[in-house]
Amino acid sequence: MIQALNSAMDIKLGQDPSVVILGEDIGYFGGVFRVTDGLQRKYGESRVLDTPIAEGGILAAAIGMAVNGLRPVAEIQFADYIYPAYDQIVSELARIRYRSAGEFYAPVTVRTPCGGGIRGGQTHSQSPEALFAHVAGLKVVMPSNPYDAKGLLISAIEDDDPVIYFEPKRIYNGPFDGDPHKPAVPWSTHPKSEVPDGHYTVPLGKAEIVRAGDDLTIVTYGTMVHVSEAAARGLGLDAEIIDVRTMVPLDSDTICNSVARTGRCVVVHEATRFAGLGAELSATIQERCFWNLQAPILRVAGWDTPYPHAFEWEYFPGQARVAKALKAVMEAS
Amino acid sequence: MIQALNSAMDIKLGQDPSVVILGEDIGYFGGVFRVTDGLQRKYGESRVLDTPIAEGGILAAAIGMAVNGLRPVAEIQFADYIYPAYDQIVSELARIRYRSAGEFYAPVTVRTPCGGGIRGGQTHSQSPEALFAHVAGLKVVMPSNPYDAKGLLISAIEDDDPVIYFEPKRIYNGPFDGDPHKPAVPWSTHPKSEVPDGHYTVPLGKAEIVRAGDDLTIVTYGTMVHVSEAAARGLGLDAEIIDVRTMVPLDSDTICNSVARTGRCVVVHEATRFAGLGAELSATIQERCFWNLQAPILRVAGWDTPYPHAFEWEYFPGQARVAKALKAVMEAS
Amino acid sequence: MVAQSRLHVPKTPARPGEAPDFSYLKLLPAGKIARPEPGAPALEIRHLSEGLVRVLDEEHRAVGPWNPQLDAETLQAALRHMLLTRVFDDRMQRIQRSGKISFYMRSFGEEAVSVAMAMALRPSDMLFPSYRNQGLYVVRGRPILDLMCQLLSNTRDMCKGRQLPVMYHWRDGHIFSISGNLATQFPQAVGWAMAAAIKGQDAIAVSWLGEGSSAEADFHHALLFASVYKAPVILCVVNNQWAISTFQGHAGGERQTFAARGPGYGIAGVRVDGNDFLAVHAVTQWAAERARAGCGPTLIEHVTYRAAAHSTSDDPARYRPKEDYQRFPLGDPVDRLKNHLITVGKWSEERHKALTAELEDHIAASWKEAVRYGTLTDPPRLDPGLMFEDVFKEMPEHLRRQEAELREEMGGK
Amino acid sequence: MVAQSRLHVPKTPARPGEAPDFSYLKLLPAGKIARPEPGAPALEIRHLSEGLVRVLDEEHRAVGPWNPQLDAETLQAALRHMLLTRVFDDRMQRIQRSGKISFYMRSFGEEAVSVAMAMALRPSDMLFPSYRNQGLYVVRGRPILDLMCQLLSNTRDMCKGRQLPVMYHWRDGHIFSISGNLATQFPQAVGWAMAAAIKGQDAIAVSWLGEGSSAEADFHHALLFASVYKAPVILCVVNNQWAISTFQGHAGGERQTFAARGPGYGIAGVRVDGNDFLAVHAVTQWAAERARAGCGPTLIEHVTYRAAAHSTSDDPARYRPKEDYQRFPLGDPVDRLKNHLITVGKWSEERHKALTAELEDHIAASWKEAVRYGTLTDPPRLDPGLMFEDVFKEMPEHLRRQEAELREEMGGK
Ligand SMILES: Cc1ncc(C[n+]2csc(CCOP(=O)(O)OP(=O)(O)O)c2C)c(N)n1
Ligand SMILES: Cc1ncc(C[n+]2csc(CCOP(=O)(O)OP(=O)(O)O)c2C)c(N)n1
Ligand SMILES: [Mg+2]
Ligand SMILES: [Mg+2]
Repeated sequence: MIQALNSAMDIKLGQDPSVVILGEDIGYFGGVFRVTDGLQRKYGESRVLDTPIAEGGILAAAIGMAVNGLRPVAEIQFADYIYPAYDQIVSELARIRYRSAGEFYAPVTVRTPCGGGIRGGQTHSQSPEALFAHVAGLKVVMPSNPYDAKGLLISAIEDDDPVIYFEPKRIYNGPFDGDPHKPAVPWSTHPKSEVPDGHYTVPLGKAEIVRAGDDLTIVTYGTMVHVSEAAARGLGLDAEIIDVRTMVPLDSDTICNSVARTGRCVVVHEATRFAGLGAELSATIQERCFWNLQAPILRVAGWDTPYPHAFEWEYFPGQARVAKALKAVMEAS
Repeated sequence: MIQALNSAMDIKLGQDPSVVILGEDIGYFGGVFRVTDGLQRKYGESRVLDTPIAEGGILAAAIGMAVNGLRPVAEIQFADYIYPAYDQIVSELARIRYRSAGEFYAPVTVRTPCGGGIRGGQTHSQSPEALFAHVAGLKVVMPSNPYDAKGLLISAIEDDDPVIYFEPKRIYNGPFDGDPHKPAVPWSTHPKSEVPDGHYTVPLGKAEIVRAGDDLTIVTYGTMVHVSEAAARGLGLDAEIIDVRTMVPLDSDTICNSVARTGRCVVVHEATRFAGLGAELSATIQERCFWNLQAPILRVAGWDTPYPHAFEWEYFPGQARVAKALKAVMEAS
Repeated sequence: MVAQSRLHVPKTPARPGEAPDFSYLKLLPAGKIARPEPGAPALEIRHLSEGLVRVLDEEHRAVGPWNPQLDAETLQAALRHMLLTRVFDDRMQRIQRSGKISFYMRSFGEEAVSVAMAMALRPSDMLFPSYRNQGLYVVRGRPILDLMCQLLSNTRDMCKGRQLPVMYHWRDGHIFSISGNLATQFPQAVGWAMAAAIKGQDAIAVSWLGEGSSAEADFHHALLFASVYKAPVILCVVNNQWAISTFQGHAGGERQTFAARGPGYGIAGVRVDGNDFLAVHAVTQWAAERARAGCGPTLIEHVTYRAAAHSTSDDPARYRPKEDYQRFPLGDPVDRLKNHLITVGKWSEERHKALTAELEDHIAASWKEAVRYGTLTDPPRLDPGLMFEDVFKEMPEHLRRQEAELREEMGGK
Repeated sequence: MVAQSRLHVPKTPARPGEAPDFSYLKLLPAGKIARPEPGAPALEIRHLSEGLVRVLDEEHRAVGPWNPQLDAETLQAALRHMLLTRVFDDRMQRIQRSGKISFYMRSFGEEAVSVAMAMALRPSDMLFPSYRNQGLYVVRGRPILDLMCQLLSNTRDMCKGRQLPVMYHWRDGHIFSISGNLATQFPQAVGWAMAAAIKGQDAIAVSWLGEGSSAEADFHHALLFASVYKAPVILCVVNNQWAISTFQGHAGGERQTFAARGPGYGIAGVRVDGNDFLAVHAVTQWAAERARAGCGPTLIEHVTYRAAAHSTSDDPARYRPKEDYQRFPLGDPVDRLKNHLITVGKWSEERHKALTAELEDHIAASWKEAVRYGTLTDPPRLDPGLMFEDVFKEMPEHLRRQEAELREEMGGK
């Protein structure tokens, strides 16, 4: 996935002179997760900028650059550190087109690694997507595999609206089924690791049915796509698994059509449960599929606590937690 | 309501030498909404502090003061301006007790006026409660009348956990049924405007059934309590109306017991709909009351746009929008 | 507890009932401060950040090394711009009370800041204003009619009804959209200037905020990024002494000038008499030349006074003395330029009266036309469906659904 | 586009493959800088913010007006504290590779900053550290065993398993909880100090952050609030030249010292040789006396070097030259104090060897005991139910439900 993301930026930097990249340690060093490795050497210090450690300043500068015709891709080193930039994102980035009636707009892409599973503790593990999905004017994206990662990032950079692009860091180097005791598997073992070298896009606003099935619908995204697949497999369920991919704008038709058909649904994400994106997914599905539902829609999520260092795997919604919900939804009647 | 809030702070400043109040224009001037009027004259410049215009600095200072044994009440002049303080609230205030295993904690109350209906446009009208409700470690409160306002604010100040206290500014001076063309009514016309002079509390974490009824349950808070009552009355419905009052921790038992009984539910708030608190309420109720539901739970909320100056009343979820949902839920079968 | 308190609280020199007191203001006579080369190293010209650049002296003459030597036509044009701004402000203030517009903010007493700077800059320079820079639109020639339509949120509103009055924008005039959130534009201007440097443009960026707003984090981000990347930008703190009810001491002005923050970050700082058109013009030229030459950013502090209420929602009688503006040591920017022109024989009371009358007529006529396009209370009215546009470039499904719901709610309108 | 770019990008003096280059460092010989009264007005002592306070000269003698005149016992205790800190760091660094702890950060090369300051302050002064201030706990006497148990997230972990290694806290030792979010502690320390002033306490607050972190908004909030309310606080920028891979020029160090930000806000700034125990001790005493006397805050810039990797997740060979620390002009803080003591006849290589061996044994013994309380990989283990405590003072219903769910998930454990 790291190479796929790097390739997306490499291609856009090469194709479009207005694309610039900025962030902490992203230039000479290539980023703490190496996602921007080699780009400064290739495109120079004026297009791949190391910045001061000021997330608020990074976003403000990116907005100003965008207003002057550039297409900045800003990296926030960890999603847990995006809050100092929250005002510039919520009060400015999200609303410049609106308040200027379209005269000004800021096509900024904000890339940031999210999620746990790397022993990062409470400040290197957060999944704050809901805090952006609630804000009108932002597109919110999270890929679950290398192919989508590259295609969605290219779409995000080419999009004229601001995009908050979350990268589940636990699956940077390979898919993860939720069992930390198994040896790590590389992406090469996964079909979606086939990434074309050149330019291609995966459209924003389209969910993907990663597995068709009839028993129930699992709506999820990011790392949890893989955990959900494993959990359903483990129970021998013929689950339809939908990777949301773009949270805003949400592809509610793909989701609701599936649930209307299966009549059963579990929503899965890693973020804390209360007022998380799962609540929106559950509420929307319930409104539109109520008469088809044969069981309550259940949510599987992280607990409503900070992400604790020593209890990472008790916090993480692993296969056991997902399986319990799947069983409950299948048995309900 | 303004006098009730002022009285709550006056009483706590008088009772407890550790209580201090800080914010922009709150001291000599008494606040742009006069909520802190007279307090600096009475308690001095060291306990009622005018601050620089730096919401992030205000919160950080309040946290430091709290760690040194004070009980700061910080005012953010408008909820729309709370984002510069978001990092100190989310990354610090919410987690100091947790990360220090209880050795340190910061009993800070953050007061801030929210909501529209005063022609404030996109930056004086927001209702960002969901952005705080999703964050583990924060209590989130919004009163709908003077009696609760005083009792809840005293509880918030006395609480040893951080509380984000939202004040629906449209009902500062009187209840509002959603019709801007009617002459404004003063609080004196409302039963809940009877506010005892002395110390009393309304407990955090307890919703209130403001009207008992059998037809359906309306779950709401803040200004929308009044709009919902009027809408139900207008339709001659025997609605049970629940004022959430405390969003975190949520009194889900009171809510779910009601819906389990009525079998029908509409959730109403002014904030934008997508991933708003209404989504959490709907999802929770659906999970716990699924087998009792005779109709889908519907949400009534502000649109998923910024709050537009000229279209304030088309944005605001008034009686028409609420009534439409009530009808739909009653007719569904 | 208060008894034993040792907390220092900034002093406010005078409150209602007390006599205005400006003894705290560090002043210098006109012409006293040297004018270094615009390329001078920031740390060698710190005196500029703690002194006060002034050109107009007590006898209304232009004196000293900062005298921009502008011809009479230019100064007459400047006077016209400042006067138009003021007449416009006055009229809108009065009209707001009628309820036809919901809110207004005047720049009364600060007209020289915007007018002199806009005149000293190039039309292609990008401006990131606060809500108190009306003069910029006037100088750059935006028809008053357009501004009025914005104030009215009417069918010709440039903001399509979405913004509070005064929150203008003008892409073709190179003026950015005003935010209701203080200070956010400051670091954005730096980012714009960084992009200009990256693209090799000649244009520079200029931004303004109030001294109270300089407390916000964005002020720090702006100075820091401007310093690190030597961005071609001019950053202005308009120190009008008040932030609503709060005196500038609460923003740090009690200990040090605001311009002195610049040298702290290694960038040039200049403190200027903000009510002296000639001084502001000269300092702007100097800073613009510095920025364009790649010698880096400048932080300018304009010492001026908020002569009016903060906004139509504010009543200064609650927190500051009456007659304060009349006693402000730096006088009134319009009067001072007018007196200078009269002193040099290029203006007269008669011409001034005539100009004022002409401008008042212009404003009255513009208003007459503006209200024909609707007011907040009277038709014609913008289509509320506009509320759902421009949230995104293309309207997504969920907003199309919501627009349909609204139209149904409005009875299929 | 790159071709025509005029954007200034701060220079990094040397990268891998190049020879270390410290020519950018503005230095001064020891003893050369005057020591004003601690009560001196901030703007009259700016030279302190752009100079460099040093006491130990090239011959390892203590010279000049800042010499704190400490007795041999104190200096020997200091050496012991610094050495213990270093030996502890080294051992934990090696152990992290074994997987028993997940992560570690050393303060190697910066020991004098924490040790000298902690020794110059009163035990009741409240400390708001960054993650590179291990010496504070050592001086204040927190048993190494307790720190190790935190690193191990074991059954004796002061953080109950919730925090990354190194994110200590110690209420009874008056040391605040460390945040993973940079700079947030800086303005909190100012708030604590404001409360101290309000309550009339004698204690002052002290906070530290790295030069890279000084770019965050919280740095500005801290200086501004400290200036406005004259808070009794000492704010320290530990300029160890690097922020992970990023050179201090990217934080503004190319244009001006970090200490000079102080005078920009009207508060005292002092730049000190951070590897000179005596200089740091003297400057701390000066600033503490100033704060306690109500003369206001001080911003101290410690010029030092991050001798080790940023953390166990980092490899500096990727971005800076090898052997750089050996060439750092300010040397090594432990060696310098040791050589000073030897020069004045109060220490010897033998005693140093013996002390080192003693401390290594102490660390080894503490580790032996610490692992008995469990490690990240081996039992005993904390009850995961602790995850749900301290989110709030009392556990609310929804967390009780979630804890029950978890216990079921864990098979009723
Ligand atoms: C982030 C933010 N905080 C608070 C406010 C409320 N507010 C609007 S104007 C103002 C005072 C600003 O004073 P100053 O910066 O000096 O500008 P002036 O009005 O004097 O021109 C305040 C506090 C706001 N608009 N945005
Ligand atoms: C708000 C925030 N942004 C980014 C990070 C990631 N990060 C951790 S340490 C570090 C470098 C800090 O450098 P400096 O402040 O100089 O301290 P040093 O490590 O040199 O002691 C960064 C960028 C963070 N922890 N918090
Ligand atoms: Mg002002
Ligand atoms: Mg550093």
